[in-house]
Amino acid sequence: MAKTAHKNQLAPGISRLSHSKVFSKRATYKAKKESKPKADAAEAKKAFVRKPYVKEDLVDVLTAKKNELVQAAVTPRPKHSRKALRAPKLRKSITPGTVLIMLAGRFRGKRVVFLKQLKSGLLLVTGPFKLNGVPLRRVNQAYVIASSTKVDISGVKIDSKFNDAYFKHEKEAKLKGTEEEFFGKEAQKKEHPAHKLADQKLADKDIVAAVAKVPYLASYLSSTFSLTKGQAPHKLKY
Amino acid sequence: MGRLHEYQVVGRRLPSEQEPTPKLFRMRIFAPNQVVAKSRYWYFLSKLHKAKRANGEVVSVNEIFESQPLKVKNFGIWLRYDSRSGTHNMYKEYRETTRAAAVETCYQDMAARHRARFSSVQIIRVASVKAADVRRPYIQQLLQPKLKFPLPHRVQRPAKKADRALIIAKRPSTFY
Amino acid sequence: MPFVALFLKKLCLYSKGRFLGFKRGKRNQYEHTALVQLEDVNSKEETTFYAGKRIAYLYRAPTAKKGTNVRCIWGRITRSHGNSGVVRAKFRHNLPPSAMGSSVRVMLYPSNI
Amino acid sequence: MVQRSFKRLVEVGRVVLITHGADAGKIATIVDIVDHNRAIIDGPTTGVSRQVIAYKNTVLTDIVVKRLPRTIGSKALAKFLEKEQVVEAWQKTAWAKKLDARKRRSNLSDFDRFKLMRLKKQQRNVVDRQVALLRKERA
Repeated sequence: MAKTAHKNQLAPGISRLSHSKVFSKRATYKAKKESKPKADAAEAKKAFVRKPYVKEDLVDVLTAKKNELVQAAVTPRPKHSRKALRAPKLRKSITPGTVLIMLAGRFRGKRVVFLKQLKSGLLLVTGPFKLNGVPLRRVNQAYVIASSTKVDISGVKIDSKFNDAYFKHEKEAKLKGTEEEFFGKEAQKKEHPAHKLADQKLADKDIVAAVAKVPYLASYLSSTFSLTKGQAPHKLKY
Repeated sequence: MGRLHEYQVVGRRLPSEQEPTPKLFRMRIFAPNQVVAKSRYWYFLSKLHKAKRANGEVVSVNEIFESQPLKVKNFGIWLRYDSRSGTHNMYKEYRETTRAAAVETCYQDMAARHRARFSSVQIIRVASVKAADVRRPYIQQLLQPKLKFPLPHRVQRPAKKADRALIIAKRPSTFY
Repeated sequence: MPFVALFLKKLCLYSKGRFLGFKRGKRNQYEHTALVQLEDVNSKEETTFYAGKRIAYLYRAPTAKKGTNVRCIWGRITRSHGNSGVVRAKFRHNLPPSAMGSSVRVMLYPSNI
Repeated sequence: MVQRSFKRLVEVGRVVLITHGADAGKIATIVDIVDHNRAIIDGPTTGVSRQVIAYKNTVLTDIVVKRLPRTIGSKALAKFLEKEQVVEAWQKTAWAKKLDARKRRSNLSDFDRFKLMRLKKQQRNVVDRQVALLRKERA
């Protein structure tokens, strides 16, 4: 078997060789990729049963230079990634209550209120729905301009149930290949789940109240952002 | 060449048995830095006395700063320069705030008017001149008690390149 | 804002750029890098805002695909080019030379403001 | 001789607007003239330190501090400027107001721009209505 990094450690946990060095030494990219299904490999392992010792075998074993347990053929396995998934850092300009301008997607141009960052690093925002039709939603901060305007939501409590799992799509039953799909069964429009509607209302209530305190803020949030002629985005302040 | 500074360089011949305490020579030199100042010192000293770098030493080099760098003065500069056909002496006047600045404009002036480079110009003397003693008309005209003049043709340019427009609707007004 | 523009206000979330040509030397041309002049940008310092931004070249094709005749080549702004606000951009597929002089859309994302 | 047609002249006491460099946008006073290209300026009340500056980097304004002695010191100059109310006079000019408005405009946030748009709409509403009324009366 090819060398692994673990055999060449300077100190426990510290590899003598860099990742790229190890990669080139292992040279797994040289080995031909076998299209053997994984199940076979498992079977082969199972089939290998240690024989009871016989005298000749013992001699063989003692005189053998290589460990017979070592497999002759190298089947490259994808290396286990040691990188942990970490959420990207929140931009300094984004704090709870910041009015964000959405730059892409269905709600592009809309101005929304930032609530908090979720574990995945996505931002939890809300329109509020009543003002501009943007529901509670996750967005990537790369697709958002942080404005200097802030809605005072210090008194607003954000329900902890709004996590990444809450926004996951429910899997639909696979229609592909079935007769139903082929014969064009009327695609029925899915209703927005009632509990989410209620959640939206509850979550927005305090925010809408906070927005109403500042003159023009409500109509500001319900309007959309757009560049006009002569407005260079790099010269604008947001 | 960077901006000029004025240095005071003091040096002497190396002490010997015949001359245990040689005479010190002091010189005010205009040069971009101390290294050039020392070099120019030996250049001038070897012309004036029997001394050179091999048998001499520089005792001290220090910069002379202008005492009033925000006061305009009239400087007279006596100089000698080698033209293509011979050596000439000259007297020129400049209106500047420091001696070093006056010498710098002098070098620029010499290069512009007479194609004389730094190496062929030797500054002999620099002195601040009283208004009454100013000889040259181009300086005299600036010495009127109530001096006033217009800026007849000005094109205003934006300070930053970012503010510069490639196409403008109006011709710039150059008059005020 | 002009009076008419109020009524014709269209959602515009990109600024315009002009595809000038490819990166090149005196004799060689490198089609993998396009040069783009950004609108209202005329100094090198200003281009920093646009570094990394997505850029799209839209064009019309004779046959419709997915119900539209408009097609798009996406790219990214990689760095500035020269001192006058021109930038270099790399596209998924190199831009066709016929696109020289046409305008491209410079998106506001990925944003860092 | 000074021609009459030129309104702004380089002279001791002339207030200039600095257009380039670190002090760009500030005003200062000419204290002494070096030559046809440069002058010494000072602005003790506007945060401009005494310096030699090229006319190229300034614009002359209409304001002149009258009877200002040549090479006046900073402290005495400050007194002159306060007595003549130079800064106030400058701020009153349409030019200064325009510069100030331009600066403020460029510093407006997105929300500020929106509010400005709304207020302008309101203003337009009032003005247009009045104009329409007057037109009706005329007709």
